[in-house]
Amino acid sequence: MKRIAVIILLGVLGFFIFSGIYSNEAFTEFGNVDLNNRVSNKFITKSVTDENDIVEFGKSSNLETGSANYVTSIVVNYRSFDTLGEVTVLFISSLGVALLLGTLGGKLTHKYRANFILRVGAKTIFPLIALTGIYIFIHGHLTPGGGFPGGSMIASAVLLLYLADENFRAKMSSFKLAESFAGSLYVLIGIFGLLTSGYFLNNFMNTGVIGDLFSAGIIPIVYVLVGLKVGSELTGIITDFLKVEVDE
Amino acid sequence: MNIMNFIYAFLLLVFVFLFQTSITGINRKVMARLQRRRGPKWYQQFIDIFKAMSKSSTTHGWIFDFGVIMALGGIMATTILIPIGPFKAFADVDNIFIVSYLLAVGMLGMAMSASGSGNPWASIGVSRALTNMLAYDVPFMVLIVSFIYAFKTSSLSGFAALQQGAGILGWNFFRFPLGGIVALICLQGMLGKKPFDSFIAPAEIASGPMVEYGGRHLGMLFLLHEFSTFIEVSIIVHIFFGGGATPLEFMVKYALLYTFMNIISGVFPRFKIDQAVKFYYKVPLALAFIQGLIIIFTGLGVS
Amino acid sequence: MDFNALILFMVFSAVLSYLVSKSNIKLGAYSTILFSLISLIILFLGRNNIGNEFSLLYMNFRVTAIGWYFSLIMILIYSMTAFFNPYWMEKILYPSSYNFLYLFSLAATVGLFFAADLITLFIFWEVVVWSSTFIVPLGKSRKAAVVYFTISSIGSMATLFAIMFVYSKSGTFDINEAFKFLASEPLTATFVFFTFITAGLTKIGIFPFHIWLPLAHGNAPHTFSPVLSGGLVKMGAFIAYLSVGILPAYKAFSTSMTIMGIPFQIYLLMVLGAISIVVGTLMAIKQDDVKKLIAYSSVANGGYILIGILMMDQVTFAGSLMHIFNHAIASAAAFLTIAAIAHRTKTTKISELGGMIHKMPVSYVVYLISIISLAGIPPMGGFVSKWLIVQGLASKGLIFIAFAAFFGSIGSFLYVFRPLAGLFLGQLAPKYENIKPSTLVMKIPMVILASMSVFFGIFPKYLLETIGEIQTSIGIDPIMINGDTITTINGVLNTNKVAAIFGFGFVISLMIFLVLPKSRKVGLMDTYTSAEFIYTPELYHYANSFYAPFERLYKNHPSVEKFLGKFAVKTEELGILVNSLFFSHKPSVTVLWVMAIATLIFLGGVDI
Amino acid sequence: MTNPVLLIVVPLLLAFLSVALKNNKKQLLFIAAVFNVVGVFIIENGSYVIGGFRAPYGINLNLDAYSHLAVLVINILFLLIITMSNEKTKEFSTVLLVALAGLNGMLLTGDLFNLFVFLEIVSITGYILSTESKKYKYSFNYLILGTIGSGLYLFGLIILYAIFGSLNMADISFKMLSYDTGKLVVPIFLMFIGLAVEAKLIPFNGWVRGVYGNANSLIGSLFASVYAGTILFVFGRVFGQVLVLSEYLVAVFVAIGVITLIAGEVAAFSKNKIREILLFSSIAQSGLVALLFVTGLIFPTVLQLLNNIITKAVMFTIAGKISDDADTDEADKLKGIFANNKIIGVSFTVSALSLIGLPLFYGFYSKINLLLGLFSKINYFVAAFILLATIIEGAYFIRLLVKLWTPGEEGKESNIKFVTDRKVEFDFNKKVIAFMLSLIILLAGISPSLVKTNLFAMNKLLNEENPSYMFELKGGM
Amino acid sequence: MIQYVSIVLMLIGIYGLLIDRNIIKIIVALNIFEVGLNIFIVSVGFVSGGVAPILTSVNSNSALIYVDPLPQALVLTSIVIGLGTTALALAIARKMYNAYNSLDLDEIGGMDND
Repeated sequence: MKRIAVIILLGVLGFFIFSGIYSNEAFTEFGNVDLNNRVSNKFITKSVTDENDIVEFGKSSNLETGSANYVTSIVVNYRSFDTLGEVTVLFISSLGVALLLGTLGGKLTHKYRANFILRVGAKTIFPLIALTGIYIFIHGHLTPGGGFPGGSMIASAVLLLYLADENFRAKMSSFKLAESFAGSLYVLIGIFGLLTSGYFLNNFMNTGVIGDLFSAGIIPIVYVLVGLKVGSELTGIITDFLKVEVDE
Repeated sequence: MNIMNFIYAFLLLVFVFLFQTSITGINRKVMARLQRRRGPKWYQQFIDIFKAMSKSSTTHGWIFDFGVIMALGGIMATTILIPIGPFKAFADVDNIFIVSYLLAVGMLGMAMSASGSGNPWASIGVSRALTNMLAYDVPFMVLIVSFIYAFKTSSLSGFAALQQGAGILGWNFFRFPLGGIVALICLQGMLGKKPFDSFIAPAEIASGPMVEYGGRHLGMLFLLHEFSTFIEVSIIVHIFFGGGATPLEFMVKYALLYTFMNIISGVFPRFKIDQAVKFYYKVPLALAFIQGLIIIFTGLGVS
Repeated sequence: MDFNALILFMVFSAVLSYLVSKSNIKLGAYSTILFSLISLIILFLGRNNIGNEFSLLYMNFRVTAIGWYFSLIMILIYSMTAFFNPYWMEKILYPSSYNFLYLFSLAATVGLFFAADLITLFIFWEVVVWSSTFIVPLGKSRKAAVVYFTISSIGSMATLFAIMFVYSKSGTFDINEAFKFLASEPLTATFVFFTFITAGLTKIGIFPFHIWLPLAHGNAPHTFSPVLSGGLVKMGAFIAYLSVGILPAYKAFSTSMTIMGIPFQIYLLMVLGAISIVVGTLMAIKQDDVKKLIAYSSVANGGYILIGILMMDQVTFAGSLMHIFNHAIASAAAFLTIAAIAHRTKTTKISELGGMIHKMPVSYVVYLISIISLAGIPPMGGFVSKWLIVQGLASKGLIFIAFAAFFGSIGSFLYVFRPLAGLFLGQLAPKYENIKPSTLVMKIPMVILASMSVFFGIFPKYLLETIGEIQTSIGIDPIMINGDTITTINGVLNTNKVAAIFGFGFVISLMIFLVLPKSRKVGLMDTYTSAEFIYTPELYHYANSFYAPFERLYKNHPSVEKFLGKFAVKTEELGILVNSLFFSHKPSVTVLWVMAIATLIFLGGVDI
Repeated sequence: MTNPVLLIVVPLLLAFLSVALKNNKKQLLFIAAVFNVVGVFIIENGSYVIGGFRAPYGINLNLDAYSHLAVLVINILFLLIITMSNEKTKEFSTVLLVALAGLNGMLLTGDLFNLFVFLEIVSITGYILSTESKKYKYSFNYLILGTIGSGLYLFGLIILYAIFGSLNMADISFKMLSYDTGKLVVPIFLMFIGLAVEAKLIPFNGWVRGVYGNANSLIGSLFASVYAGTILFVFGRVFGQVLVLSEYLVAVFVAIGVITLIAGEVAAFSKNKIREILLFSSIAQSGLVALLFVTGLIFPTVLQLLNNIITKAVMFTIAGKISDDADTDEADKLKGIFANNKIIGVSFTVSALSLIGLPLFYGFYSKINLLLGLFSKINYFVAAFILLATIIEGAYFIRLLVKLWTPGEEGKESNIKFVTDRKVEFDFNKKVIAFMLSLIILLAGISPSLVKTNLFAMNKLLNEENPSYMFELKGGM
Repeated sequence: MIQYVSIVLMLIGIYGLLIDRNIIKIIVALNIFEVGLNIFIVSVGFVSGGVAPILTSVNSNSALIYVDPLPQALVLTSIVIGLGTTALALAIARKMYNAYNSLDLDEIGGMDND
């Protein structure tokens, strides 16, 4: 009975949300978006500060942002502040998990014994996954991906090790140090921008030619830091979750 | 206000004492005849008073004495305010409110003295007397207010003067019959006559407020009783029966009214105190309001 | 001396008194006497300040005749009561704060009466409320303070609404200017009139706001009850005065329906005043606690004051202003005597006391005079003021109001006599055999107040002349007084003559008493007991349910207290409902609310 | 140093560093708080873009009179609160640093999505802080509701983005002026839900009772004063200045505000525990502030908001400390607790009286101003409801104060012997700061011109009758 | 279509929040809600015929029609935030299980049973 009532309520609500959204002609229908009406228009032509008509891959240089990946240009340049916040969210969540679970002292014991293939395979595949992760965040400005996927990959590699070996323990202190270091550096880069050009998180480096690995100014640097930070934070979360309460 | 006023006042007091005590004596006789007794002599009341005064007495402390003095003093002061026909000891003091509030001093003094005796019976009597007062005074005062509104005066002689010259039908009692009935019912309460005499109630409480008195205290209280009776009946005579163009007219009216009230009292049983209150707030108060509204809104009987 | 200096001095003296009390509480208590007396003298001598205007911070003041009159009463009551403070210092939990709040609330009342704009008025109003709120719970009841504050804030919030409303319409806070526009807008004026006066009604204790008086007056520290009853209640009268005097009520309501020449809006409030008289009287009659009894008598007397002020005419208004003074001193004196008794006996219950007259004769006499004045019996001041009020009512033919007035005034004989008989007279309980009379310092204010009651009863002209000036200053005919003869349309009153006649009667009576044979003094237990032998004075004392037959008549009366109590319970229940409806440890409850509300709102706001 | 971004990033930097410098966490927190307090006096008004990209393309921070006042108050209060409850900050230093950054971010940001990010940061710090009481079910409730709320906010925001093509506050505000806002009921109300959950508006605030009701001195006062203050400032920014509301929505929001106000006061009236009384009072005040913001009143609302958060900082600290030490916060069991803690008692009393809005205290000034504002907008009914709420508020606060000050049985005189035997020792920091705050309340009440003219940002708010947010911001675009 | 589905997904998530008493299920429901939301965000930026917003040697020109990159950037943030809250929620859920020995909110008990 309760379920039916809830379904009816949500049905009605959904109906109103639909009609509220779609009865509004200004809400562009799916797929009919005209970017000229949106701020993204300028992100595509990278002409927020300087007017550019057309940006060409491998040719245009010294643009306001040098990332070939538009999403990355937004994430790390136009809306880099959001990303700093995002990193902070992750940081604070992992800190919260650590505060909640970090005091537990016990170890989670596997119900199974990892077999040989798993153990060896995991150890073999770990560097490959980690390397792929690093690749992804280094090439964040060129290809899909970036600091977050890369970092997650690194963390997943660590998770694999945990799954494979119940005695494995990540060295949390070094991860913490990395986390702290990466986060601080991100902020310091921002402050450096502030000091040199008056804008926090300003892209104070030469952005180079679009499409080059060494281009896009601070974007790769920031993405590397983000990758490191995300990797170590997620690792921290995983490690904390594997702790159990000690029986007294 | 000079020394002559005070001499007049003194003479007035003496006169009232003689007059009222005689009337009381006569009324005792009348009552006795009604009850088919012979009754005492008409001057028996004087004898009672002087006898009490000459006897020895006990006192329960200074408040017991002071209360009696204050009571009698207050009542006598009030008596001085009452005009007898056209005769007034002092001018401009026969205001009805002054009279009724000054009357309260005497009541309060007596009540204080009674309670000061330390006898709970006395206190009970006082409590009943005061309750009774709350019952009868309010309807009467409502009536008075409407009269003041109508006649633009609040002095007893003023009321009386307005009724004179038109014969018996000029009396307020006949011009405002409802009010007249209320006034008589209230007078019965003021006088403490049956059916509203439960605060003295000789048969029920040992002896009401007076239980502890004897000798000179009792004698003074007898005096007080005479004076207060005079005041209460006079008020009604002035307001409802046209007062008196001459002192004699006033005295005749007074004597008749007082006797009439006494006779009524002779044929009634007694209300319990709460019954009395209920009665007063049902019948006389309602009548008083009706009369008041008639006077204020229709002016019927005013001119 | 300028009055802004006076107000500053009073505030400063409050702080100083606090500091002095911190080092020596007794000294601090004496400092309250000193400071309030100094203020009284400054105020009294500073009468030539009337008409002056001055400002402090953002507050503006204007010294008016009526303000001066009210302040004088207030400081008088405070300074007289202050004489009792030294004896309660050990008994009060926070003596220094008490002293501070005592003087501080005094300063605030004076500020209130001199306020030139509505905001200043409201500020001081609320300051008095909260500063006195913190004194009340030092006494016997915590609940009293809460009820006091709540009822007061009902009033003050209504008044604040009116103030803001008037401001939004007239654009000024100045008391004299702000209300002017109402003269031509009867509907708005009705609204403003009723909301603005509410604070006054709550403070005077007009039905149905009267319930805080018995609680707060009855339970406040004994030294503060006189101030509450004699002093602070009168602030309400001031607001009532502003509502009919400054707010052009009669002018604004000139087109509305009238009852005996009184606009029905005002008549309605007069009916409330009348109800308060009746309710106050009936409730006072059945009280066993003297303080509560006097508190209910304040309710009844508040009714008189309100009615008189609302009449705003030559006679009744004068009577009302005079009654404010008379009631203040009489009620304060009565409370002070009770305090003096409580100081020795630790109780204020009539049924627990008796025969105090033999131990504290001065207190008795003072109490007697005050209650005679309260009941309006000549030759005390209360008589003159009640006489004026009754004359005024009669001249307008307001018989229903007059009925209440008479009921209250005769009923007052009943309730003033109850403590007289039960507490002062009757049998003295053996446990009080050895108590001492009140101290000299306590006697000073009691005697002063009592003699003032007598003095202004015999020579009311000193008061009525001032009142006449007030009446002239606000544009109504002053009360006619010639020598000591007060003349109204329907009658005259010469208090000297009445007093002289009373004295004459008394002298004759005394002489009669003295010539008659001496009597023998016997003990209180030596009485006629219908042949029973009784040895226990406590049992031989009639004080419990003194008016039992009469009380029985209305024992099942409907009660505002109960109603408000129920209301409070309902509010709490509503609060619990809010709790259980909205607050849970389950997210689903709130999410459901969110979704339901969203659905509801989209239902109304989305075009489909 | 004039760029307000430092108020956000310096605490953030120290937060990151504090992971490495474990032993000096507490000092870092203190340094950051002091830095921010000093900072708010140096920063200059204007629009600051991040990364050098002009608004509305880049994110900008907007420091106008309104947000300047907000950061000023919030940072000072933050510093005072962590100083007051110094002994409790160690464990949560990093969280508090992040919270400080997030709070400043919320107040300063000029971008609606950036606001969402900071809102999440602040919420998450809130979830973490709320676990301190070990009442996990309440933290869980808070987390779920907060997440749903911010999810709905984001939902609404994205719809707005789809319509207006921008996330920048000023840009959206500008575009909304020439738009029929009656069609935006769904997105705006969804955003409203998101903020209402955090702003404690009934019925979106099911988490409040569990979380506030069990918070200790540090966390309770942080929530009730700093967090609540920030979210309400942001609420005022978004719904009072940025979004153009249709009449329908204004009516709805005012109704919700009034319901919150009355229901909150009524619920507080029914409570006996100090913290619950205070939390329901906070709810009511939030309702009041929210409805005033929606009505379009800025200056008086800000005054009232300040009144609420300053007094709540004092009262929640005291209430939290009492319940920490005495193991209960039921007023009936704490009779006369102030008899032995007079300074604390006076501070608590002054705060409570100011909250009720009694004269001579700062609260009166704000109450008068808000009434003046409402009357000038002919909002008589709202004013009447506010006054009604004041009556209830007065009743329960006086009841509480009377209990805490004057112990005694009914019918007996208040006496020291009735004082509860539960002992609470207040440390020096709490005494000094609480007393100082109550002095400020008193001073501001006696001479409100201090607030009006001397508090620089206030003056500007007062001068602009209807401060139009977008025009001030256009410089950044 | 995908947009409609996303809204329905959100409603399903809310349905789960309303119905479920189990903490873990509530967290799952929350995640469903977030997924729906994220899909909605991305869908807002879709342009029919647009290409992924990355300049490559194939799509080497900014004059091409790209889908709106901004919602994609936003959704990245949203996802990460969702991840953070989920992690925290799970941590709290574990603590709750330890504290109350149950994952059922009804069994854990009401407001006033502390």
